[in-house]
This record gives sequence, C-alpha cells and structure tokens, in this order.
Amino acid sequence: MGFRKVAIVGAGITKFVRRAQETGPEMSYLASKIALDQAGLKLKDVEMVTLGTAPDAFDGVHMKGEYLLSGAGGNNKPYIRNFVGGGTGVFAPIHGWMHVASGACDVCLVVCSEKMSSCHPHPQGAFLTIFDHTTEQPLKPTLIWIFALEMRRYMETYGLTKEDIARVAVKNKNNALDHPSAQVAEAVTIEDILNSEVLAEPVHRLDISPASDGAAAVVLASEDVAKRLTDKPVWIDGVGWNLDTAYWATKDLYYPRYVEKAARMAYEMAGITEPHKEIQVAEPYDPFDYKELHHMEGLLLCERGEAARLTAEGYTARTGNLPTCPSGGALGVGNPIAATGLMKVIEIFLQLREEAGKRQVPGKPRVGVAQAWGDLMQVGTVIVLRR
Amino acid sequence: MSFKETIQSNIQLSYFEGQIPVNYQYTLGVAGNKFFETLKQKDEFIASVCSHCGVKTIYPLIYCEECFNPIDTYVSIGLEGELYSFTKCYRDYQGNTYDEPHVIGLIRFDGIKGGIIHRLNINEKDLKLGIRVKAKLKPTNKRTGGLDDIVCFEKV
Amino acid sequence: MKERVAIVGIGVTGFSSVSPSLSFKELTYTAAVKAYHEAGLHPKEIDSFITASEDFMEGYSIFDEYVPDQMGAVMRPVQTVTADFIQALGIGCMMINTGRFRTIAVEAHSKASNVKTLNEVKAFALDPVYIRPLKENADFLAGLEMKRFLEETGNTEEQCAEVIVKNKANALNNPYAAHAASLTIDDVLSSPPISLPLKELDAAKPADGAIMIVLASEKEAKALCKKPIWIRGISWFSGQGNPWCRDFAYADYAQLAAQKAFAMAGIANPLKDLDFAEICDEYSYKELQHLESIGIARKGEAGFLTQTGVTKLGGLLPVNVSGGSLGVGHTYEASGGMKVVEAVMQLRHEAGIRQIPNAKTGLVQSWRGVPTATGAIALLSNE
Amino acid sequence: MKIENVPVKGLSSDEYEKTLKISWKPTLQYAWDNGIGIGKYLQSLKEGKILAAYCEKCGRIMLPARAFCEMCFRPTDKYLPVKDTGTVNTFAICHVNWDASRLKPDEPRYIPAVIEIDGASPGQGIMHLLGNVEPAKVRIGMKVKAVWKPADKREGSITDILFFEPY
Repeated sequence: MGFRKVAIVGAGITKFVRRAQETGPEMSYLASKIALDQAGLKLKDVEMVTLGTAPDAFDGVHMKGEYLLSGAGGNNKPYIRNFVGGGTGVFAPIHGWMHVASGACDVCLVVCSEKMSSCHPHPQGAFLTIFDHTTEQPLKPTLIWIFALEMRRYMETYGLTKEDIARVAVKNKNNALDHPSAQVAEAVTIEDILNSEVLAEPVHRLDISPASDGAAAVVLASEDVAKRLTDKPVWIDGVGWNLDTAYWATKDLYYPRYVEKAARMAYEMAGITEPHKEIQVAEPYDPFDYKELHHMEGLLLCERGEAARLTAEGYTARTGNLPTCPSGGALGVGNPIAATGLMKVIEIFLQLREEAGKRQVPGKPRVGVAQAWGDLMQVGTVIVLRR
Repeated sequence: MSFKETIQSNIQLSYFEGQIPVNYQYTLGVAGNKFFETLKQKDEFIASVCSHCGVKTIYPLIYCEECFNPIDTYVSIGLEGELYSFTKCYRDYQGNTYDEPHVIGLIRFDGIKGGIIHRLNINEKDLKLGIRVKAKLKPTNKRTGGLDDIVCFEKV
Repeated sequence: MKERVAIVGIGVTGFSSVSPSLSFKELTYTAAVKAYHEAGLHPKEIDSFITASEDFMEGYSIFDEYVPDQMGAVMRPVQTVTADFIQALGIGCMMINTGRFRTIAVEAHSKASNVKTLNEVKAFALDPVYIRPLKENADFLAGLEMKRFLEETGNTEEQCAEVIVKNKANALNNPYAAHAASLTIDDVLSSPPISLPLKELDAAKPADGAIMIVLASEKEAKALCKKPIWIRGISWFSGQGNPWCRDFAYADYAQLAAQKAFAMAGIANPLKDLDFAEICDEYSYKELQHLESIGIARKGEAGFLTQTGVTKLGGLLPVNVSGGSLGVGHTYEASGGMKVVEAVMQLRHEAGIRQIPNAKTGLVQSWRGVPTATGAIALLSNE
Repeated sequence: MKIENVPVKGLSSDEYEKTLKISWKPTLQYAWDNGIGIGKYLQSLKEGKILAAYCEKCGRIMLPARAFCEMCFRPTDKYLPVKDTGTVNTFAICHVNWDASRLKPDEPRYIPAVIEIDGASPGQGIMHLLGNVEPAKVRIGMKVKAVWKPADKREGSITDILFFEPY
C-alpha cells in the first residue's frame, strides 16, 4: 500500500508580543486567515482542524482548546486539540499530517496559539505545578531550576563555558532582526548576555527566551490538492515524536535521548541516513540558548559535545554549512510556546520555498528539519520537510 | 493482581494536598474592548457586521464565523431583545447554594447571530420564553468596562 | 476508512466515587495491564500511545508529563489529546490508516474525587469575559439548554426523569457502576434544584476509574484475537464554540458526527440497523437531545420512546444498558471510553445479565460536557 | 492577508494599564491519592528513611518508591530503604522565587540539586535543596547527607528532609 503524501500549502503567523490586546481566539483567527489566504482556500474548504496549545494555566481557561475553537475555524468541523507540553508546536503539524495521511481528509488546518500574558503576576508561576505534586512541588521549584540543572550538567560533561553557550543567544537574537514577528530581536553581544541578571547560576536572563503572546497556522493538503493549489508544495517527509519518563531526575540530563529517538523515527520515514549531511537548514527548539546545542546533538546534526564549537566557527550561521534557527528562534522571535514550534516549521517551509526574504539562507535548500522540546526534559517532536 | 503489595487496611490510606496557585488578568480582545468601551459611554450594545456575507454577530468578533473574513464594521443594536431561554440557578461557581435562585437568561437580538447571557429580573408570572426584554445598565459613572456594567435584563 | 481498525483489548478498573487505595498512575497501570493482557501484547509491541486528559482535572499545569510511565510507554511516541476518549480513539484509527502504525493504545482516566474544588474547575472553563464574571455554577448552562430543549421539542421533565430511572436501574446490572440505584420518577422530580429545570438527580455524579483500549490494523487484529470488534465508523465534530451562539434545542455536534459516522459505516436506518446505543447522558435531557440530534428519534419523540420502553433493556433499541454516565458515573475525558467498553462487551457477548441477545452493531456517543459543543460517535460491530 | 503583514501590535506597559481587563483568581485545590508506592515513600520519610523499590527483572533499585517498574512494565518486587547520603549530579544557584519574584540580597539563595542517592541504582536521583554550604563551594560530585526535621515535626512529606549538606 502506498503512503499518502502530505504538503504544507500555506502558513500564517502573528507578531509575537509581550502582551497582546487580542484574545487567544482572535490571535488564532489572524494566523489562520493568513495561512488560508496564502493557500488560496476558504474556511469552507477546510475539512478538519487540529489545534496545538500548551498549558491551560497560561491563558487561564480550563479546556482551552474548546475556548479557542471559534477563532481557529473549528465551528461545525471535526476539531481536536493536541498537547505534548512545549513540544506541541511541532507536534501540531504532525497531528495534521495524521489527519491527511490517513485519508480522513484532504485539507486540514493546523493552528497554534498561546496567550501567556494572562497569567499573573508572571507566567513563570504556572510552571510550579509542572513538577510532581507530591515529591517535588513542596520544594517550591521554578522552571529555571530544571534548566539551570540541565545546563550545568551539559557544560560540565563537555567542559563548555558560558561564552560557548551565549553565542547561540547572540546569533539568534541577531537573526531575529530580520523576522517581522520578532519580539526581542536585538543586536546583542556575548558580553550583553553574560552581564545580564543572573537568575539561577549558570542561567542569565538573556539566556532565556521571553514569555510571549502569539499564534501561527499552516494549511496541510493531500498530494492532489497540493499540486492543484501551488507549484511550490513543501512535503512533510518525516515525523517523529517521543516521550521520556516523568522521573526526570533519574536520567542523565547531559543528553536529550528522547530527541534522538524522535529524530530517528522521522529520519527513517524520510529515508535520511546521514542527517548531518542531508539536512540543509534546521530549526531546533531554543527556549534557552544551551538547548539549541543540546538539540542539535539530539537531532544527530553533529557529534555529541560538538555543537558549541560548530557554533563558534560560524557553521550554524545563516551563511554557514548548516544554518540553524535562521528565523531567530524562540530567543529572538519570542516564545509563545506552541506558536513558537509552529513558527519554526513555517520558517523551514519558507526557506525551502525560498520565500524567507532577508532571512533566506543561500544554496536553495531542499531538506530541513524543525524540532520542539517539552515537559520535564521529556518530549522531542521532529518534522522533516522537503521541497 | 497488578501489584505485589497492596493497601489492605484503610488506616494505610493517605492523600497529599496541594493547589495550582495562579491568578489571571484577561484583556477583552479587540472586539470585546470595543463592545465594553462603547457600553461604558453609551446605552447601547454593538454587533459586528460582515461586509462579505452580511452576518451580524453579538458578542462582536473581529472575524466572521461563517465566511472567516475580517470584520471592521460594528453597529449599534440598542438594548432590547427576546428571551430565548432561562434557568433558575441555585448554586454559585464554587458550589455554594443560594436561598433564592438567580434567574439567568440567554437574550437574542432580532436578525443577529449570538446573544447575551445575563441575569434576569422578571416577575414569575411573566417569565416565559419569547418575551421582549431590555438591559438595565449601571449608571454611566459606575461602569467599569465588563459584564457587570449590565445589571440585568427586565421585561419591556 | 482505508483499512478496517479493530479493538483487540480492553482494560477497565471499574468505577467508584472514590479510589483512595491507588494513585492515578497505579489506577491507569491496572487498566493498562488488563488491556495488554487481553491483546496478548507487551507495551513494547505497541506502536504508539494516546491519552485523553485535561490539566486541571489532574491538578497539573502540564499533565502530559505524567502519562508515559503507567502505560509502559517510556521513550515511545506518546501524545495527549485534550478531548473525549472517542476522539482519542479516532486519532488512533487515523494513525493506523496512515499505514505507519499497526497497534495503538488509547487511555483515559478520572480521578475526579481528587479535585477538591471541582465546581471551580468547571467554572474555569467558562469564557472569562462573557460568562464567567456572572459567577454562576457552570451547570447553569445545562439548565439554560434544558429549558429551551424541553420547550421547543415538547419533551417533559417527567420524561427526563424516566431516563434517570432507566439508566440507574440498568446500572444495577453492571458490576463496574458507581451510581446504580432503584429510583422512582418522584424521587427525581423532588430532588433539590441545581439550575431549574435541572435538578440534582438530572446530573451524573463523578466517578473515578481508568480505561485502556488497544487498537490494531485489520491484519494485526486477525492474527491477535478471536473476537476483534471492528470500528466501522468514527467521527467527531464541534458545533458553535461560543455558548451564546447555540441553538440548544438540538446538538449540532452530535448531528454532524452522526451523519459522517453513519456514512462511513453504511448505516441508513439507525433504529433498524443498530442493536443498541450508548448515548451521552451526563445530564438526563442530553440523552433525549442526543437521540433526536443523531436521528434515532424524531424531534420531540425521544421522551415518548423512553416512556414507552423502546430504549430500555429488551426494547427495540436499548440505550445505555451500561447504566450510562448517570448510573456508572461521570468520568470526564474517560466518559466515551466507559461506553466503548460496554459496547465491546456487548458485541463480544460477554455482558452477562445485561447482554443484548445477538448484538451485532452498536453506536457509542460522547459529549465533552459543559461548556462545550464537542462530541464524538463511534459505530462498532463484531462482523 | 499576507504572511508578511504580521497582525497583532502588542501593548506597551502604559497601554496595558489603560486597556480594559478582567481579573480572576481560581481556587484550584486537590487532594491526590498517594496510593501504594508514594504512600509508602511518604510514610518512610516520616520515619526518617528514604524508600526505594526494587525490580527483580531489570535489577534497578528505583527512587522514589513505586508499585510498578515502568521499564519492565511489571510490579516491583520489594521496597527497601536506601541511605540518606548521596552525590550531587548537578546543581544550580537560584536567585528567584517560584513566581519569578527576586530574592532580596540578604535572603539565602536556593541551591536545587539532583542528588544520586547511595544504595539506589546508579543515576537514581531525586531533586532536593542543598544547605549549610557556601554556594561558591558546591561542586558536581560532592558528597551530601540529608538533614532531617526533628522526628516529632515530620509529617510524611519531601520537606521532612530540610536539605542536604556536605559531609
């Protein structure tokens, strides 16, 4: 039996901002409408909708998927919300892929939205309750703890310095200067990063992506429909996702094995055997700067422990051998969790179509990968796109 | 049995308490802000109007739910509508019981999609589906920009 | 569907108003062990895993984290859908139909007893700008809908009470049920008001429990199991997302899902082609409204069918033989799962004293509860 | 609309102050059943011991105690106390509270750590805090020991261990 091919035929994205006037449903609408317009489709052409959004605790609505329904075009349609924590943004198009690849429909709208600014006094407060309610929360942990723990373990394992890590933030925040959605694009230097406030040693404030409001959407179509709609379909060639144990303190944090497992699943489907040679542009998830390095290694784009050196050598710059986060990433564009993951998928889509404008990487790339991470160092979601 | 050792006595039962300690401030959205800013100043509700398919919607939206085109036209629809349904609610959002029920209705407006769900203040004998009702608003200087600027709906 | 998908294993813990001897992980593990045992599979042989859950019902900001261990799914492709169990089952069917997955485990559970502020959680689902500031109990939306439904269709409160009497009595025959009872119409009508016309006994009471179901492609199913139960149609729809836009007299989501599922399964005359139906009865009137929206009863006739015994065990089309949510318990995201389990037992002819003779085809329907207009339908068959 | 025109402007702090808003503070409270494994783990903490579970099949001694082995997918075979000493696997020095508010200069810093507990299988760590130590002196690989609350103050919680200190 042949597999059904699935293409991305349209994409839309809002600006990522600290505080939006728009509600979640309004932002969902704006991103969806742009995606449909680009695809040349009307809402009535959409057969099914899948929506990705991270915790209800951000927007402050229980059953958030149902709340966002109208803006995401879900009225009178099969509509469902998928949720794998921070990995949701890349999982959402994977979910859409299931809808179309299964033959359940020919056109599926995939929407991701996040309104973190509703959570007060700071969205960080919503992260206390991601830790185990009985064995960890009484210690009053913050999300930054777990990142600082992981970053230190990673640095210690490979003998990396804070400068090595900060280069990622410098690269991404500078890349974001060319992204129209960017919230925190800045021409920063390594010194700026290292001189920013220390939140949890070794993590400084500028090592972290900001909390944001924003939405993104893509339209997926089956092969026949895609070829009718556009001469530049971008095919979903491989999908992979993986979830590690909730007992996060019982595994070594220096390496994201769940990302590797997800990547291998996606590469196998895409027929990619040498990812470091075959992948031409990458958008690994970078909510913290060291995470990009961590994820490049998990994605098998380089040897373990090598990502920092490659970054220092310019290998991951837009003009480098493997442009990485040419969008500006979560660090530069902003991090409305699920919308960020989808923004990364959209960046690869635009790069492969050579429509990324000032962000366009040279060499007419044909294969790219986007990845998101989530939960307590647990989730890897990976999508391989091909022109 | 699924486990080698199980709880065999109720004195071994235990639970652990906790909470999700968050609070929220919601912006009302572009359309919601327009609705309540208008209501703060004038005694009128506004509906959104789709210039493509003509559908009017209350509460107003920045998009048309039917054809998904963007909306930038809003019209006043007054304060008067028709009672579509009602219920006598005996419990608050925390589960506390009221002595006297709160009567809550869904009010529809002529030719407009959607409606407003709010408190009713209507005599028992008049309380029927289909009656004409009108919003009673707080005095202009007491309005804060939210659902409570509407006191209730009363029979016309 | 391109390829037929079958249920090859079910695991259920049974339902109770509390479940203090097991943590949520242990509860789910118990159901998972049973499901894998029935399917004859080790979780390593399952290609992918799906959980249906909502964060605030669990007391976590990101419950997805706490899903893999108890399913035997560590370092495997696991996903959460914040949806009803039947929607999750539908995603599982899709995955098998991509041709890239052969077996899928679908799980949902309820630990509603652990939520100390259940009313607050339900109210937290209400629109923060347009409904929640009224500070009313979320159940008022059901009262509002029930009033319009009764007025417009001519069904009566007494007929709603018949639904409760029937379902709670059916539950007496179901060892899994948490809220079985022998009641009279008067018991229901005289129960305290929640949001009139909705009364205390009109609303299903919560229950704890876990369910896992193992799905397999046709080829796998035939190799694995003697009595695969086939999913002949499965569909989910959302109606008007904003409650103030809804019709109330009929359930658009149920009508749309039914049309599609019936078309998939080739069912033209539900009353004739179905041997039984498990219908969402989270509130008594919902069973009637759903029966009419699905097309099993004509508009305004569901109450009459109930009163005349058409939907009781032994009637022309038994509805909620399990006891439904009213009798078994409301299990939130697991609600549809409880009904799928009943359908599987009926179709395997393993339902004991509540067995419907020669049951071949059944319909299972779910709704996501207040304040949603989202629901799903599955059509199951043993042939 | 086109992808380049990125709607949503964003509100400045000033605009945000002025725009209409609605506040809500939900009361989201829970009483989670501990069940078998965590029930025993907490009971042991009350008794001043850290309890692990052992799986015969994979041979792992796991923390925290649990009723089933998630890797072998079978019940664990027995529960056994492990030592209250361990090795720092990684740590952080945190200057902010859980809600992102900043600690005052004179307030002690949080030093969260993953501590691999002696007697459990290699890599079996728990998250806890370090104390009685200069932040600058903490190192990965440092040996630490639990400092317990007095027995009569313990209540069956992870906070029955106040922190771990070097020894």
